[in-house]
Formats: sequence, C-alpha cells, structure tokens
Amino acid sequence: MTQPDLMSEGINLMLFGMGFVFVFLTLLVVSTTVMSKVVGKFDSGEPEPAANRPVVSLNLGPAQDQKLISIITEAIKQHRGQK
Amino acid sequence: MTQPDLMSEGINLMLFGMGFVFVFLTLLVVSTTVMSKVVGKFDSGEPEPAANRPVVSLNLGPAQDQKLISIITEAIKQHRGQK
Amino acid sequence: MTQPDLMSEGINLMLFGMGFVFVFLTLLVVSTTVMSKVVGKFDSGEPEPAANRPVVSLNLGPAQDQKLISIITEAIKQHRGQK
Amino acid sequence: MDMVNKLEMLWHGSGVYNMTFGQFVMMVVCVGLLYLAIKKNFEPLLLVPIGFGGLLANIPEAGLAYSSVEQAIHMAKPEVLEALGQVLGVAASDPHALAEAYETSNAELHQAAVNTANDLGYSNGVLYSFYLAVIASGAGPLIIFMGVGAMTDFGPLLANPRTLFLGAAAQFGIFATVLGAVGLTSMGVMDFSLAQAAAIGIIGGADGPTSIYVASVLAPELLGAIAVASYSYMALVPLIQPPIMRALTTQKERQLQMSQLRHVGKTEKIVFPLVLLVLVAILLPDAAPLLGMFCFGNLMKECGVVDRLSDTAQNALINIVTIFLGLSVGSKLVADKFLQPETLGILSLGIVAFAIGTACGVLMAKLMNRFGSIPINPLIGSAGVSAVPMAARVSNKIGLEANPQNFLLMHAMGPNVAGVIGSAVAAGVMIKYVTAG
Amino acid sequence: MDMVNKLEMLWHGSGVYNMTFGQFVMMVVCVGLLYLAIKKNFEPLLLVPIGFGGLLANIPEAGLAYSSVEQAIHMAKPEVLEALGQVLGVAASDPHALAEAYETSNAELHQAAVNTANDLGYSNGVLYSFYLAVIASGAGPLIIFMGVGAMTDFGPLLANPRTLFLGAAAQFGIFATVLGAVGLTSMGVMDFSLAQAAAIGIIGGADGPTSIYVASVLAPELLGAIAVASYSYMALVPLIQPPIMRALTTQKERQLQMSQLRHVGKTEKIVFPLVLLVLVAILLPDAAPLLGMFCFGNLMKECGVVDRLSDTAQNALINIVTIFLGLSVGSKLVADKFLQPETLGILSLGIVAFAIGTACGVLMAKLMNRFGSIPINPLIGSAGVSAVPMAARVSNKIGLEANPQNFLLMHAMGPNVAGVIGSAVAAGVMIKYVTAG
Amino acid sequence: MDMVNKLEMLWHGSGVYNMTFGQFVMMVVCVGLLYLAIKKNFEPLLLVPIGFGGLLANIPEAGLAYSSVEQAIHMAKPEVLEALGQVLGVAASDPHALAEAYETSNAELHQAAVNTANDLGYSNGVLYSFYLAVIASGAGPLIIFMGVGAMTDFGPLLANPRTLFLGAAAQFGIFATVLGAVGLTSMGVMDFSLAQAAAIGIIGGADGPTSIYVASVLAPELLGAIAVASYSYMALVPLIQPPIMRALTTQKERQLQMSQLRHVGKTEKIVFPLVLLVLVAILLPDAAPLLGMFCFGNLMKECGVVDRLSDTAQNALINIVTIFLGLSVGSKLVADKFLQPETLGILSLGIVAFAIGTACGVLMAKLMNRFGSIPINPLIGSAGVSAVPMAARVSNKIGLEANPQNFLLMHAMGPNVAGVIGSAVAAGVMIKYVTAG
Ligand code: NA
Ligand code: NA
Ligand code: NA
Repeated sequence: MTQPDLMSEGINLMLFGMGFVFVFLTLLVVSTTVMSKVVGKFDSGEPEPAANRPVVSLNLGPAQDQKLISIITEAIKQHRGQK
Repeated sequence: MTQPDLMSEGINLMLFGMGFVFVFLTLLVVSTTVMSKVVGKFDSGEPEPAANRPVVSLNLGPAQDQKLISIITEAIKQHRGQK
Repeated sequence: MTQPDLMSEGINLMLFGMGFVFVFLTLLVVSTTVMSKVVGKFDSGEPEPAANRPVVSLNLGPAQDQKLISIITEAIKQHRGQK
Repeated sequence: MDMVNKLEMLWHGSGVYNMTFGQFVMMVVCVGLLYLAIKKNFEPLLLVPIGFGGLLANIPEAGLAYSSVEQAIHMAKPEVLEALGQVLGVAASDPHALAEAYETSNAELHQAAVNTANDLGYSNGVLYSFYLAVIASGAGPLIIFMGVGAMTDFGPLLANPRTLFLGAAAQFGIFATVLGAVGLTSMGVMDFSLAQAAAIGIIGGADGPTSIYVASVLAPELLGAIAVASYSYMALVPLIQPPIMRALTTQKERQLQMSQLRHVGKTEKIVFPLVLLVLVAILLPDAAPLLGMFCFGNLMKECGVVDRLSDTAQNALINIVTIFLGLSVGSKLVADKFLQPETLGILSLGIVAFAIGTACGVLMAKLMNRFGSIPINPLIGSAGVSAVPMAARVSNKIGLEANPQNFLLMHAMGPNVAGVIGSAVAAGVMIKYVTAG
Repeated sequence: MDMVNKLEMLWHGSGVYNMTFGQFVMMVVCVGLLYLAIKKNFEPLLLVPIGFGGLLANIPEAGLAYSSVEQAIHMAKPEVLEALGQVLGVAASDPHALAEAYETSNAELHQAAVNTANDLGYSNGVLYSFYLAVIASGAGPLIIFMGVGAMTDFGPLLANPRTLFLGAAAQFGIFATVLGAVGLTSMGVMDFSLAQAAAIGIIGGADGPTSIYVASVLAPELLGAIAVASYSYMALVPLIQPPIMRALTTQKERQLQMSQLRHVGKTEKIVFPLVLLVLVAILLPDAAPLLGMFCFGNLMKECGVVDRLSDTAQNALINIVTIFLGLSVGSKLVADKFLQPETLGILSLGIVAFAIGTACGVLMAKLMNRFGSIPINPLIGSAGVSAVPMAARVSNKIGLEANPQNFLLMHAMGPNVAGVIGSAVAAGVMIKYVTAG
Repeated sequence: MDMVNKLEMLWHGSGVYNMTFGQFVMMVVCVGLLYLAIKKNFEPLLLVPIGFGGLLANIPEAGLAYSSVEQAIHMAKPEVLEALGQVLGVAASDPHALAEAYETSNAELHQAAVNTANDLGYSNGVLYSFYLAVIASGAGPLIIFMGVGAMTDFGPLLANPRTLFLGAAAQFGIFATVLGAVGLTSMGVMDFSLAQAAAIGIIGGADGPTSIYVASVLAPELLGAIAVASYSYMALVPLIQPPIMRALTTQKERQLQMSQLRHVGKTEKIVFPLVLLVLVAILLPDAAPLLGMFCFGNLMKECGVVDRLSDTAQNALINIVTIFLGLSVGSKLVADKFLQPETLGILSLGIVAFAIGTACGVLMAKLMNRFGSIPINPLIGSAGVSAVPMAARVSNKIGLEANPQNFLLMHAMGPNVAGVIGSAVAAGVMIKYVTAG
C-alpha cells in the first residue's frame, strides 16, 4: 500500500467509522426508547422493590447472611457483657 | 453394531449398572455403619465442640476475625455516639 | 561426571553459594540502611497515618464498607427492637 | 477498496444479512431460557450463563463458538478451502466434507489444519476457547463437584445410612432412560449410539456437573441439549415430583413421622469421605475423578483446619468456574448443532428419566418399610434422585401437607446426598462399560 | 569448570555486566510509572502491575518477558543458533535475522522452533507465559470487560437515552487520531500501517480494556505503548479536560441546571443489555466479543438472581485478571520494543485524541441544545469519552464551580457509559474495516 | 461382548484386582499425612491437598496422575504399544523401555507420542493436567510467592536490618545438605546428580514454594519427596529447633532482652521491595522470578492504592493456587516414583538441613554479639531458617521460658523474613550454578 493510499484509507475509515458509530447509537436510542415504553406498559405499577435486594452481598448466600447477623448479635452481647 | 445388538447392550448396561450401583451403595452402608461404630468407640466422650468453630468464615483467618469484631465494636460505639 | 568431580562440585557450590548469599544480604543491609536514611530525610515529620487505612479489608471498596456499617447499624436496631 | 465496497462489505458482514432461520430460532430459545431463569428462578446460576452463552454463540458471522478451522471453513474463501483441503486430504469444493474430515481427523492432521487456519488469520472464538479450557479438559465439572462436596453435609446420611438405598433405587431412572434411548433407536425413531444413550440417561441423575462430565466424555456432540435438559428439569422438580409422590403413597404413609436423627460426631464426618474414596478405589476406579474431587471438597470442609481453602472452593472458585462452564455449555447451543431431531428425543427422554427415578425412590422406601424395623416416610424416597436441595424441600413440603407436624427436611437430606453419590457411581459404571465396549 | 570460571560466569550472568542503556532507561521509566500510580494515584489498579511488570521485563539476562526461542537467540550460543537457523531456514550467523524469521514464520515452523529451543533447555519467561494466557488468547480484556459490565449502572442512560449521542460524538477523537497517525506516516515522520493507526486511535476511546483488546488484535507490537498511554491519559483526565471544557462553553451554559432524571425500573435495566446485544448481533458482529461480555456482566448484575456470580465477576475474578493483565502489559515494556520513535508518536497522538474527543462531546451537547427541547448542560458532553467515572466527576466539578447548586454527576453518568459502548462499537468497526481490507 | 465378559472386565478393571503393594503402602502413607495435617495440625493448608492428591494418584487403574502416553503404555494393549514403539523408535515389546524413551524423547517425538495416544483414546489424568498447568509451567509457586509477599511485613527487618545476616547464616543448612547429598553419592550409598543434590538442599530453606519451584526446575522426578519433606519438617519446627537452640546458648544469653524496635515509616516499606528487586536485577537475575513476584506482592500490600488486588492475592488467588498446587504435588506421590531409596535419603538429609540451618542461625547471632554493639538475643537466630511464622514463635517461646518479660516475637520476625529472602537467593545461585554447569 503506497502512502497516498494510506491517507485515503484513513479518511475512509474516519468517515465510515464515525458514520457507523452514529447510526448504531441512533438505533440504540430508538430501540431503548421503544423498549422503555413497552416495558413501562407491562409493569407500570412496579414500585421497585429495591429493599428486597440484600444490603450486603459479600459473596454470601442467604444462609451466611444469617450467620453474619448472628455474629453481630453475638458481638453486641459480648460488648455489653464486657461492661 | 447392528440394532438388535444395541438393544441387548442397553439391557445389559441396565442390569449391570443397577446391580453395581446397589452393590456399591450396600457396601457403603456396611462400611459406614462399621466406621461409625469404630469411631464412636474411640472418641465416645466427645461433646462435639461445635462452638469452637468460628461462626463466620468469610475467607478470613483468625486475625481478621478479630478485625471484624473490632470494626463491629467500633460501629456500635459510633452508633451510640450519634444519639 | 565422575564421583570425585561431583564431590568437588558440591564443595564449590557450597563455598560459592554461601559466599554469594552473604555478599547479597550484606549489600541489602547496606542499601536498606542508606534507603531508610534517605527516605527519613524526605518525609521526616510523617506521623504515619495508620488510622487512615481501613480496619477491615474483605475485598470491599469504600462503598461497601459503608454498606457493612449500615447493615451492622441495622442489625443493632433489629436486635434492640426484639427486646 | 473504495468506500462503496467497504459499505457493501459491512452489510455483507452484518448480522441481518447473514442470520439463518436456525440462528433466529435459537436466539428466541435462549431468550426463553433467560426468561425462565430470571423470572421463574429456574436454576439461574447455570441457566443465565448458558442462555447468554447461547445468544452469543448464535450471533451470525461472529463465530464465537467456533474453532479457527470451523471459522475458516465457514468463510469459504476458495484459497482457504484449497489449503485446508490439501492438509486434510479432501476435495476443497465441499465445505461440509471438509468440516467432517476435520472433526474425524487424527491429532496430527488436526494440528496441521489448525496451523493452516491460524496462518490464514483465523483464530478460535472466545467461547470455543472457554469450552476447551473448562469442559474439553474435563476440569470444569470436577472443580464444581469439589465445591459441591465442600457444601455438602453428610450428617443426615451418616445418622441413617440405610437411606443410601433410596439414593441407589432412584438411579433406575438413569438406566431406564438408556434403555428408552436404545429402544427409540431400535424402532428407528432416533439414531443414538450406546455412548449417546448413556450420556442421555445421566440426565436422570439430576446432577448438573455429573451430566456435563459424562456428556463431555461420551457424547460431546449432545452436550448442549443434555445440559439444558438437566438443569431445566432440575428446576422443574417441584412440578414433576409431587403428582408422582402422591400417586404412589397413601395419606397414612405420607403422615408417618420419623424418629429424630442421632447426633453425628465430627470424626465420623471427617472419616466418611475417606471411606467413600477407598470404596471407589477398590471397586470402581472410573468414578474416581468425580467422586475423588467430591470427597476432597467434603474433607476440606469437615476437617476444620483448611477453612480458607474450603471457603474459596465454595465461593470464588466455584463461581468463576460456573461462569465459564455456563458460557461453554451455551457455546454448544449453536443452531446447526442444537436444532436436530435428537434434541427433541433428549428432552422427552430426560423428563421420563426424572419421573422414573422419583417413582423408584418412593417405591424403594415402601419396600424397605416392609422389611425393615425403623419406619421410613416414603416421601423422602423421591429425594434420592438428588437435585440437591430442591428434591428434599419437595419431600418436606408434601409431608407438611399431610401432617403439619411432619418435618422431613433433614430426613430427606440423607437420600438427597446419597443420590449424588449414586449418580456418580452410575456415571463411572457407564463410562467403564461404554469405553471398554 | 573450576571456581574462578564459575565466578566469572556469575559475573558475566549478572545484571550490572549485561545491563544495556535501554534497559536502564526503561527501569527509570517504570519506577516513574510506579511513582505516578502510588503517589499521584494515576489509575493505580493497572499502572502498579504494569510498572512492576516493566521492571521485571527489563532485568538483564532474566528474560522474563521473552519466549523460549527469543531467549535461545539472545544467548547466542553458536550451536543453538545453528539449530534454530536450520529449522527456520535462515543463516545462523545473524541473530536479528533469526529473530525476524521466527516472528514471521508460519505456525508449523514456529512450533518447530519452539521444540528446538525447548530441547536445548530454554523455556518461556513467566511474564511471557502470562501474556500468552491472558492477552494473546484474548480472554483477559474480555473478562475485565465482563466485570466492568457487572459494575455499570445503565440507569442514568436509560433515563435519558439521548445522551448516547454525546457518547457517539466523543468517539471522533478516535478517528481523528487514526487520521493523524496516517497523516504522520504520509509526511514521513512516522511509519504506521493502517492497522497500527487504528490501534493507536482507540486510545481516544479512554477505555483501558478496549484499547488492550484492539491493540492485541491489530498491533500487538505496539501494545505496551498503547496501554501505557491509555491508562496515563485516563488518569490525566482531570487535567486535560477542564481547559477544553471552559474554552468551548460560556459561563451561562455551564450554569444550566438539568431536570431530575426519571426513575428507571428493574425490568428496563434487565432488558437493556439484551437490546444492546441484539443490535450488536444485527449490525456489527465484530463487536460481539467486547460488547457481548460487557452485556453479560451487566445482565448478571441486574437480573438479581445470580448475585454470587456477579459479585465474583466484580471482585475476585476481575482482580485476578487485572493482576496478570497488568504484568502482561508490563512485559511489553522491554527496552528494545518500547524505546522506539513510534512510542513518542503514540504518546503525542494519544493526548490529541483525548482532547478532540472531549471537544466533540461538548460541541455535540451544544448542537443538541440548538435542536432539542430539553436543555443539556454541555459540560456533560465531555464525559462521553468514557474514562468512567473520572470524566463524569470532572463534569460535576466544573458544573459546581459555575453554579454551586448544579449537581451534574448523575446526568454525566449517561454519556459516560455511552462512551464505553461507543468506543466498543468503534473498535468493532475498525477491526472489521482493517482485517477485511 | 456378553454379560459374563463385562463382569469379568469390571472385575479386571477394579482396584482390588489391580492394586499393587506399592500403591497400598502409598495409600497408608497418604492417610498418615492427612492424619498429621488434620489431627496434629502439620501445615494443613498444603498437607491436606498433598495427602489427598496422593490418595487419588494411587488409585489403581484410575491413572489420575499419568499422562495420556503413560496410560497407554500402562494398559499395554499390543496394538497400542506397537504404535507408540513405531513413533518413539523403540521395540514395542518392553513397556519400561517405551516409557523411558518417551520421557527422554525430544519435543517433536514427545508431541508425536501424545498425538498417537490421543488418537487411540487415551487422555491425561486430571491430576496430571493440574500438574502441567500449575507446576510444570512454573506459575503456581510464583503466584503463591506473590501472595506470601502480600502477607509479609518487612517492618521488623527494616527496623533492624542487621538481622539479615541471621537469615544469611541459616542458609548454610541448604549448602551443607547439598554436600551431604553429593557425599552420599560419592560413598555409593545414594545416586544423586548435582542438580538433584541442589534440589534436595533447598529443603533446608524451610520455604515451601521455593522448594517446589527449585525442584520443578532442577529435579522434577524428586518433587514429591522434596515437597513432602519440606512441609513436614516445617511443621516439625517446634520439635526440631528447641533442643538445638538450648544446646547452643547459655541461660544468660537466652534471658537477654532486646531494645524496642524503632518505628518504620510507610515510605520505607514501599521503597524496600523496589530496593530488593534492583539488587536482584543487578546481581542475580536467576532469582528474579521468585523474588520479583515476592516483591510485587509486597509492593501491592504496602503501596496502599491497590488494596483490592492485594486482598485477592492474599485470599482467593493464593487459596485457589494452593488447592491445585497441593493436588499436583500429591500426583507425584505415585508408588513407582515415590517408593524409591532416594526418598529415604531425601527425608534424612532434609531433617539434617533443618538442624544445621537452625544451629548456624544461632551461632551467627552469637558471633554478631561478639563484634556488634547492640546486643542480639541468639534465640532469634534460629528464625533465620524462615518457616514463617512458626520459627519466630519458637524463638519467642524459648525466650519466655528463660525470662517471662522477654518478648522476642517481633525481633524474630526480622530474621524470619530475611530467611525467605536468603533461601530465594540461594535458590537463584543454585539454579545458575547447576544449569550453567
Ligand atoms: Na442423582
Ligand atoms: Na469511550
Ligand atoms: Na529460608
């Protein structure tokens, strides 16, 4: 590939690439907007049960959450017992 | 392997496999029972020190357990201080 | 390699190896001492902000530390509420 | 190449232009799997990665699930086909013949074909690389089994070792399914080899990693369908089992309360995995990889001196392997491999396997009650299929329906973990039988 | 061999005796990188391993960053060179010619040379092994991208999808840099191929794993410089962006307060990664590895049923891969590969890329304000380069300077994550364009 | 094949039928190791996986520890032996000759034999695969060393750098053992090469990963015995060291209280690993892999800006590697490799190494007291063998016996970590000396 060719390849890649990025993201804007509307219709009343998700995850399953709470409770007892 | 052969192979595998599974698990019942008895004789008085095992493991060594307890204690102090 | 050779190779390796270990660690003593002095000049007043480092690490980023503290606080509340 | 050519190239390389009907169907199937996993909580830990891996595998032209040679053949550039044809000794004109020659080639030609494809600029898709590392190596299912071992408590089993018989009986589902598969073949409905039939049968073991391990050894070409069937039906245990359990038991049998389990000491729990391993060593070395790793995980858990290793085996390590195992299984959901009549056969046989296993477990319990002195509630027999801990929970739930004081959960955990051992033993027998055949 | 010979051998094998000026310079550079990472907090998670890996790679005679064949050639024992020369069909007298023949050899000769080197007792340096496993395989950057996906919240983007245009505009930095690189080549200042120019351009994407992935595919020989530039400039975002942002906006524009973002539901967040994946599948399969793994990570996070996998992807797994990815990138900082005029070109072009990307993001926001109804503060446009979350924080900070009530952080997170998608799309286009060229 | 044949096949494939006396002995040995690890707390983190790996490796016919070719040879089917014999150029009639030809074959023939074995349906045992990935690659011990670096606090060493001399002196145990090994060979009692003698000597370094690394480089055939000796004797430190320490010190010396250590700043701790690395780079590049990874781990810990990487290196990553490293070492406990007279030699020499190292550390401390101004309690000299932190605890315990106010723990940590550096340096010297010989 000779140098002038390289330059025109670069310009092509720029036009082409930016064009594609805009087309892609425009389609994403459109599909996201449509998706949000469709989803909004289906679970309109959803009050977002954020509180359902565990506060701490720590790679623990639910059983171990229990353990964490129990050690904390234990720690509190000990803490009080020390006084 | 022709089709009738395949069928008889399947029957063989079934008889053979179920037979072996039963033999194996029967031997496991026997050896487990014997093992439990032998072990029971050796550490009969063992009151099972379940309490010795740490309540939370969390990939922590003992040093970090200490840390966990200390941060909890700290949290309790802060919590009270806020009032 | 004939056996007498092997013996002398062993002796060589011993003299040579111990010599090198001592040379290396002596140089390390010297460079460490120099380094400590140089570093000491630059941040002489440093009062070592050990307290700045988090007490618990647990693979948590700062955000999750917050979470840990919040679950602890929560646990304390629940614990009290139970009474 | 000018701008127009480049645009054309982009269009010809796009997904819309290349998507086959099969790929479209598979993408719908995979979205369905994701829906079941996320909304219906169907074994999500595996079905989310499997479903997403299946989506990725069916992206047209991306070739994520293909090896470098398969990609080279798929692109079908004449000079590439020519080069591969020369290496494999096949006429280059027919891509299908080339692909088949590649798959059946010996190790040396295989390597030569890979070299050629690499030289021509093709490389393995990322899902294919994961598949090689995690499943083809055999390591993935074994590491997961180690983690499962480290999460298993053999206490209930040790307190009542006779429940091992329930775990044995429930494996009849496996072998009945093998028979079904060879029967369908004999009738000309399907075309399964004995190895394939054995791999399908193991679905009845209700044990994901065991299924994947056996399929990877005996019938890698069916791995996708077998894994999907295995995890889907495990998720369906609460729907499949109850009617069978109710049909085979009387109200009185279901009400039967079992005596409390004796306390099991720490030493017993430490020695048990060693006893099991010795039995495997003595009787069935072919089950040694699966049960060996399982026992190792359990020993790490029970011995109490390597808690940091046991915790890692139960958490970081098993999670990492699960992610890549799921994606790798998903890579086997490519349309041309999954959308075959065999898949329907596998799905139908799989559910039959579950049903038969459940029934045999319950019937075995009833049989044991006839001869034994200590009564066993037949509802815990169904837990012998494994599907830990779902099947044990089902036993408990049906038990509570019949008698609100009847807590069967701990009693059902015995046959439940016995089922894991039972299906691993069955896996070993089948591998031995088939590979020696 | 007697004692004196052995001492001489030790001396001839020591670092002081063998250190080249280039290695010395690179060790100073690497200590500089570590200083910036540790004292100035420059992207330490990557720059600490990269800097240390660079130190290790430049230890004379240790050969940690070299393959077995490179080590054999470096040692330059006549009989070894002879053997390698015969395998590669090159005169053994010239180590440089041998090294080049090895690098350009086909897969079969490559393997033969490796066999020869292994037979003669040479083996891969440990950093080279890490490089093969983590970068050459393509797996490392993809796994990190999965983890990044699992840490990304698309809520702000979903609340205001138009901010995707800001993420698109900021990618102009990428392509302008490509043009710069080919321009420098046309002027004869540098000598970059189109593939190299594309790999350099991606620095403007301000996204570490994307840069490393593209460089490993299109220009592995420039990987070291590209990764160092990428992470260094990401760390410099708080210095590079503000002057540009201030120059292109009026005080009044900067004071503009944006309306609060709407609440985004859980289902939307779950469906979004699937929508994105489908678009990728339809339009640009070449972006499927990067965006596929990214969407997978995000789905694991949002679906809420595989939290243990998501946590592992965000913690243990991404940390492990980061350690080895950093060391592997560091292995590309060996003096003879890094101390080239091209590196200076890459560093200069990289900073230009960042500046242009920032400017285009801001200008796009102003353009959208001219046509759209809902006003956008142009300061959030600069966040479109990605550099998550640093660039969004910069937007917030400059906004607060102009108006203490003007909290832009959440608004800037939209274009910020849009920039990640945008540069991954740009990466896909460039890979497609260049490899098909 | 009919039912009877199949039963016979199962019986002929069972463990009882095939178990050799050696395998039985090794299973007893491995159960012994597990007993020591679990009940006596002998370095359980390594000895549990090693012991269990040894059990798995000795399961008859399972072949978990064998490569595909070794399995093919072991099965000894005439047509298989014939094919391998042709590839390796050996008469097929003698399996032992075949096995030896395979082990000594060059890389190309090696690959050809592997291809042949794979084509005939044999594949690597899972433990062998782990061994290839973790030990033969060299990566496992290095990653563990990185984790150890991330757990090491050089504070006490930096407060009193002279304690490095104690770490130097204690390495005499290594070289004395080398001499012992060559001496035994000269006397005709054993038959060790210089490389083997060096690998055995490193047991005296009291550092597990260093031992495994050196053995994997210099004498992989002795790896099992060396690793077992290394970890067993490290566990025996509280029994081996005290009598030697008491014999070489007076009551008055043991009562000596040392002045409190000065405070060591954060910057010193950050710079120290870099200083150490530079010294390695300048003087002994062959120690760069070990000490480089060690310093990297330590820098990650001390720099304070990559805590998530440091935590992973200390937890998930080191645990994962430990599991597989242990199993891989266990795979070297197969009867025919472990039950050799050499093993007895290694075990005897290893304990001598520990004793000499301990003695030299103590004597060096006494020597330093004669010349230096600041007094050193000679009890901390024994900690110079490393065996972190056990040896330091032993120093502390003996010190407290002599004087209840005499807390030596922190003082002993200096020589203790110095011993780690010392044995890594010794490892580098030996590798250099032997491989250049
Ligand atoms: Na089962
Ligand atoms: Na970007
Ligand atoms: Na040592």
